[in-house]
Amino acid sequence: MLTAENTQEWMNKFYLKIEQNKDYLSELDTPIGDGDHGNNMMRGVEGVKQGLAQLQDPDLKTVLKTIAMGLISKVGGASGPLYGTAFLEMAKKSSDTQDINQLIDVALAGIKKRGGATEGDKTMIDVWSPVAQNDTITQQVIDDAIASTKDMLARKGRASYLGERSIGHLDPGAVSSGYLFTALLETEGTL
Amino acid sequence: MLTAENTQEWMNKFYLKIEQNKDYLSELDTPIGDGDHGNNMMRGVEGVKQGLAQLQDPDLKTVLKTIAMGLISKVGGASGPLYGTAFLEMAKKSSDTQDINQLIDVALAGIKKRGGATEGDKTMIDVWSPVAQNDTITQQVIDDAIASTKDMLARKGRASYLGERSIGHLDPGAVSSGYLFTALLETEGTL
Amino acid sequence: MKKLGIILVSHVPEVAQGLPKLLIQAGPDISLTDAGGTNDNDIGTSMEKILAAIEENEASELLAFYDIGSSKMNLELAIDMSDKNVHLYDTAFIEGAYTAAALIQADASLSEIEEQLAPLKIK
Amino acid sequence: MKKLGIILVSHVPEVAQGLPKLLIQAGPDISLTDAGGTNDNDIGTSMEKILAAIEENEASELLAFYDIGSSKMNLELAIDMSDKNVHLYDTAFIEGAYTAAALIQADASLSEIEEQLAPLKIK
Ligand SMILES: Nc1ncnc2c1ncn2[C@@H]1O[C@H](COP(=O)(O)OP(=O)(O)O)[C@@H](O)[C@H]1O
Ligand SMILES: Nc1ncnc2c1ncn2[C@@H]1O[C@H](COP(=O)(O)OP(=O)(O)O)[C@@H](O)[C@H]1O
Ligand SMILES: [Mg+2]
Ligand SMILES: [Mg+2]
Ligand SMILES: [Mg+2]
Ligand SMILES: [Mg+2]
Repeated sequence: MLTAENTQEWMNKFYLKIEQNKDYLSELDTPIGDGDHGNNMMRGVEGVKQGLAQLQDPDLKTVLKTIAMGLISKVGGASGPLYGTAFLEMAKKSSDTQDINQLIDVALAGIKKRGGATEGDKTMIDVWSPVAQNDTITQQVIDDAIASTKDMLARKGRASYLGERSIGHLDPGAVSSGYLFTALLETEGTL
Repeated sequence: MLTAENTQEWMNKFYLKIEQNKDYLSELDTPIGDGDHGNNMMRGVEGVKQGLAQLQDPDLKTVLKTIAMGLISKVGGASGPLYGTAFLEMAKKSSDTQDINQLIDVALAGIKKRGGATEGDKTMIDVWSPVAQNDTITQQVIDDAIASTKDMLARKGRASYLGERSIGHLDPGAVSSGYLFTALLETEGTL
Repeated sequence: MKKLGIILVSHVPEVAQGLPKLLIQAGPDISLTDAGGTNDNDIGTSMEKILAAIEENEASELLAFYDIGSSKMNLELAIDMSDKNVHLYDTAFIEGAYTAAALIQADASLSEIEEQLAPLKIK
Repeated sequence: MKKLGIILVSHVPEVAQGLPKLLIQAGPDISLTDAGGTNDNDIGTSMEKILAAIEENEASELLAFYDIGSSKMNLELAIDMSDKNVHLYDTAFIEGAYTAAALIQADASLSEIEEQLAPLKIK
């Protein structure tokens, strides 16, 4: 169950993973994109950190909205409005429920609507969707989902310009989404 | 019959007509284009004048080529490469013949090739083509040709972006081509 | 000033700022606003810049054009946050925007414009 | 440096100069040259500038992209005057050039690239 407190802890852990893997994310974005995903996400989690630091005893909805706005205004690439929409949808839904599975469901729906992509298009959706479908999120589910993007042909995002040549590479947004969910797994009380 | 001398005189007369009608040509280019045809042509004939002034006792081919290069490098709009190609083709053909009708024929073919337009597309071709078809060029032929562009729907050039809305306006390049042929009519010995 | 305005969104600040110079020739009476690059003026797009371009535009009904895919998502977010009526087109960026400018200037209706934009849809 | 280069022709100097900043992200190893505006840097195109962009390009086989119709004619004149092998595409300008950059960087063949460019043809 998400609370204002554990969600902030979740974001701290996500921040550290992005910081540690920034270069790897940009490397993944090089052959099938523009090589900036690591820098984009780093700016994004920096924005989230700054936004959250300014809140005084916030409720969950405010925390989720602040995360969304930090990502939307700092990332600068496609992943900004996508992750941002995911957290905006969670914020809206958080009035009804704090259940993580239900919140991930609405987040996934938001990502799909925002980017017009679906499962199998070689995007972050290919991690969000298996995570949403499994009642219990495990590292195995996350890792398998990330790995599944390797053989996919990209139909959305910059990698889609490469057509067949996009096959054989992991999707960078799938990998960063994997860090988000691993950070969630590592945050006590969220699941 | 074109000669080095009367071709230069022709260009002097063309210069004066463009100078006098610069604003009118730009006005014609305003509702169905970008409003620069008069300025473009003025820069073009200025370039031609400067180029010709530098020649010492040139032959016809050199005169025609110099006209072409002046137009190509100074006009800056679609009419530059089109008029330029017309005079380049005349220059090439002038080794075989100095007959104005034959030279206009190759010029017209060059304009068609360069711009991919044909009769009825509401371009300068709709003046060049009737002039080429008539054995004797008269002011009546020229004026009727210009007027015929009014009711045409543009299929090439900037006016084509307007679709149906291009109907009801004279084509600016047709009007400037009219000046070119009127100047020719007024140049003794060319016909 | 025409009833319909245009907003231009590019990943590159120079492209967004330069394009109005072409469009203004065909549409001198159109309100044209642009958003280019990230908040730091790097290559990318910024929802805030796009929202500002929507709000600054003097027209209340806008036609929006963008360069590559990711600009679209920030555009949609900005559209969601604005009260203005913004129509988003998946056409060739420059060519679509030029066509719209020429037609708005000639007082074409939105449906006439959309008809001419249809063959330019490539995204 | 890749075997295939790209040349970009726009009516607007800022657009021609800005676009390589987007393409270089997808194709850092591609020789990109551009020609924007008239000889006086007004809105329009210049055959001389285009010819210079062709000659300056480090690749011997080039893919050329342009914004609106009249640039094409100056491009063709310049191509006629150069010894280089230049392929001219009637695609959406920015989107076509971006696609080509991504594919050249990935070592796609010219025919593969042309296959991906085909649906972007709008002129
Ligand atoms: N339309 C889309 N739907 C879902 N995810 C997308 C879409 N477009 C891109 N992405 C995700 O965004 C990632 C790229 O993000 P990033 O590099 O930050 O943005 P950009 O491509 O603008 O440089 C991709 O790896 C992919 O996972
Ligand atoms: N493809 C073409 N074929 C023949 N003539 C053309 C073509 N495109 C444009 N024109 C002619 O050029 C004229 C416009 O010239 P100008 O205003 O100098 O160029 P631009 O349209 O680039 O501003 C048109 O009125 C038309 O006669
Ligand atoms: Mg990227
Ligand atoms: Mg990017
Ligand atoms: Mg013009
Ligand atoms: Mg012009």
